[in-house]
Amino acid sequence: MTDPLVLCIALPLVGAMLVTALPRWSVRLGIVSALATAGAAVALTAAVWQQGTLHLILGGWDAQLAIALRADGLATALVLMANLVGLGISVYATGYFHDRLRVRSFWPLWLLLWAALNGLFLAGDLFNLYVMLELLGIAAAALGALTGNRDAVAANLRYLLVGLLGSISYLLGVALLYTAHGTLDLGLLAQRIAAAPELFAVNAAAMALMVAGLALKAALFPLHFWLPPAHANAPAPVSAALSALVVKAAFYLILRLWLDLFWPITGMAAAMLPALLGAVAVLWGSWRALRAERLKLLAAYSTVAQIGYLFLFLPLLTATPPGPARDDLLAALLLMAVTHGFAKAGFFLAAGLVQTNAGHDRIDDLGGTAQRLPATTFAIALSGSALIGLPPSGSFIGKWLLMQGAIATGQWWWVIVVTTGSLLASAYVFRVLSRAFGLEPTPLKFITDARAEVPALTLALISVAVLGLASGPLWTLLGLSAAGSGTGGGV
Amino acid sequence: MLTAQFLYGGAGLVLFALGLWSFLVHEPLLRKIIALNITGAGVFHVLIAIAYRGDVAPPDPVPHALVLTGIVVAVSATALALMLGARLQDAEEEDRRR
Amino acid sequence: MTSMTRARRAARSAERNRDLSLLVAVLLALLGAALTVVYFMALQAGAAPRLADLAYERLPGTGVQNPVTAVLLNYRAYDTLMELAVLLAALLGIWSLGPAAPGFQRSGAVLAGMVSWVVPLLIVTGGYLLWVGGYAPGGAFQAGALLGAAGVIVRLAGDPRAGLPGEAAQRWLLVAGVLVFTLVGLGLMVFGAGFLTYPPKIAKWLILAIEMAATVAIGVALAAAYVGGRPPGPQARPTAEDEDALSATEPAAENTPAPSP
Amino acid sequence: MSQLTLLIVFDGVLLVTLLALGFAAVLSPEPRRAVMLFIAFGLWLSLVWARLKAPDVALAEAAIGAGLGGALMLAAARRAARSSARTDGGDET
Repeated sequence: MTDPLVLCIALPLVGAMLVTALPRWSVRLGIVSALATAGAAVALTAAVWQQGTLHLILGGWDAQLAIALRADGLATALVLMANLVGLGISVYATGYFHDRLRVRSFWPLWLLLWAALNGLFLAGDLFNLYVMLELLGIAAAALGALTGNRDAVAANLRYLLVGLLGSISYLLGVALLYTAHGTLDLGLLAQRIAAAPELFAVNAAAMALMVAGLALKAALFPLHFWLPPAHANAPAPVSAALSALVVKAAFYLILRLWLDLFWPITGMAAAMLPALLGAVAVLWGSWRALRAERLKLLAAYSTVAQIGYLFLFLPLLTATPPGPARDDLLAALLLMAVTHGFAKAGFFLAAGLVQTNAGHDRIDDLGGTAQRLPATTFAIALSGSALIGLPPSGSFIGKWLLMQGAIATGQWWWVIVVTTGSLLASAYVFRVLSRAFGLEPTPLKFITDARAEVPALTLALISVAVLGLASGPLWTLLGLSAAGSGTGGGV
Repeated sequence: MLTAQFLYGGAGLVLFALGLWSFLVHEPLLRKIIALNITGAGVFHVLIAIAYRGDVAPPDPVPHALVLTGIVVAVSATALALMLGARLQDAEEEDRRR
Repeated sequence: MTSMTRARRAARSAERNRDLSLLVAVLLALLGAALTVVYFMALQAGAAPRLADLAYERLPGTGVQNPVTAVLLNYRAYDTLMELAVLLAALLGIWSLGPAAPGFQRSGAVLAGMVSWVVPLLIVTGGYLLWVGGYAPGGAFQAGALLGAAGVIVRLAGDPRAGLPGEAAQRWLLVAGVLVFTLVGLGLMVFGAGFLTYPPKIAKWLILAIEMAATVAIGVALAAAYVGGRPPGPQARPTAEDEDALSATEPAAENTPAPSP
Repeated sequence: MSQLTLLIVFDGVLLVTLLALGFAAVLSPEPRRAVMLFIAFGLWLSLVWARLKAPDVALAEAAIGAGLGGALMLAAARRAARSSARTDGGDET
């Protein structure tokens, strides 16, 4: 018997070990591990699709004593996104790194990061989540510093320290919850929190500590200060992983805690604070992206803004009673997170290509890029339109439902934030494109590098076309998870 | 509840706040790292305190195991942060010499 | 002149910093007080035995008698597996920064003399702790830490590699912990028991095997982290050069082409 | 009763010393001294944990937290001292 739930974590882990032990074959072993891991993620998705939420208690002990893994629709959708993006990044990385030291350092750390991501999405235990957060943070900081230049090392050292602070804060929250409720299992804890309204102060304090620590890792304004330099200075495939996946993992955990664990104690006031910060993040991040001088810095600030959108959903989810309207909101949230994952990864990979070919990524000097790198420019345009939220993209539907929910719950002011953010986003994307299409005298020389261009283009295409035109399955995946835990119905 | 649990756990919370303060106000990397380690030690101390169940009952082994895990994680992070700091220092010296 | 203004500016910023740090201190004191109140309430919530009773109740089926080892390597073995991965990730991060900087002077005779008996003692104690961890305080982490400490002492005594083997062998030793752990887990899953679900009959031996691999991995990782960079490979850097790098300690930086007056 | 008082005094001394070492380590601006105090703090912490019947953790904290963590920090402090001496020398020329 093999369980895709376990394989999603164990395969990249074994891959990381083999790559570490046999550095000479790191690229070949690395790409095999990437394929195997992505395969496990697809198998997991298929299993959740057919059977609903999967739940596994490791070690065969009582649920309290052991660690549980679980995959519901939300987790599975994110695992699938992370693993497809991960596969794209892996293919891209085979051609990106040339220095032997970099190649040998990248693959094991990247596979460890991947294992941590899958582990985090699938974990059902608060302390196990802490370990995953630490693995994620350490591997991410090490990868970000891989270029070895001063700015990258400084930025990622700061990222590491900030991340550690965040996880310590999270751990204190876990300690408080264990003190009061005597369990670390997410499911059991949810029941006990719901059953003990008299412990409101304890639960609220634990929640504040955990959410604050995670908001630091998710770069919620004003705790985003570490993100732009860390993401802009990392090697392109690493930037893609950090911006598209790692930050999202921290947000996912906030959402998980908010919806599953602390639902009974979160009122409108509690949801308003992160949403207000998210709104500022949307405006501030988009504005800074517009003003950025470098392409990768622009993408990093755009991540700050895009994470902000996700926090806007919290008060809407709080105000909407359970039912189809709330399901739509949840699906929209997921759609925006997943779309951003694909789009930002595609954007960063394309930006990396521009950088390696031009020797720089200064936006004002991008003239002629469209002529030299047509496919890459197309990838930037596609992912850019997904970042804006133009029609066929997944984020168009997401934003649409977000605004619909805002109006339905009488919180019309978020509509202004979303519209302004989208306008700013179109401004920064078009700024890049207008420079890239600039009609400067350029030597007409096509550069094609399939290994690098195909992943960038594919990820960008998924964000625009696949997720927008065929977003139905996402609803089914989420619906299935609801049916699995509630009425127990099938397809 | 035991008085010892409250006293020792309270000391852990003091250490948490102390480390947090030092992390926020002190600039040098080594001081920040010491601060983080003390913050972490504070949280570990809370866990060890709640595991203690008096002289008769044996202590709860689960928090003990969590703290053991946490100690190894903390030392790993410390090692990486220190080496990144050393690398940064080298790079800065190189820049200055140029 | 410049030093004067610099000093004045430093004094002013120090003053500002003092105000700020005082403000932060007050805020954090409030946070600490609030947390203490909350902690008091949490203690009174009456979750008293928490997992303790259950952990002791299930102990006979775990294959070990030390409850902490039972939690680490059986109930919550998955945490421990990932924690070994954390240690490895940190070390790989250190290695990615480049080769270790030589910068250690040869130790005096006292330390060298000490090494000859402290290091074997540490290794033997480590082995003892590993064995005893099944039923008494001790286990893979403590044993691994002692091995790491032995490496630190060897490094302090002047061995640039801290007594570790060459890079290729070191890599295998480093991954041993996670690899054995995961493969045991996957093996159990393939044979139908479930990932990291030890059949009680062989639990003791599986745990011991995992612990042995983990001890080696932890010891090597900690010692290698202290070395602080990729090990100087035998072919990359001949021994004679090694010796040179080692004897040129402090003034090494001044040797680089810098315009000397 | 007197035994209880004694125990409380004992606990009090343990905790006050622990906190004092923590404060001293955090407040010391000189790197090497701060690290030394941090190591002392870690060793004392392991003593406190032994008192709380956590010998496994105490052993690990003494060996890993205070021991190896301290050794790593000492090396960093030494490096910092060496580098600041070097840059001071550079300023004079």
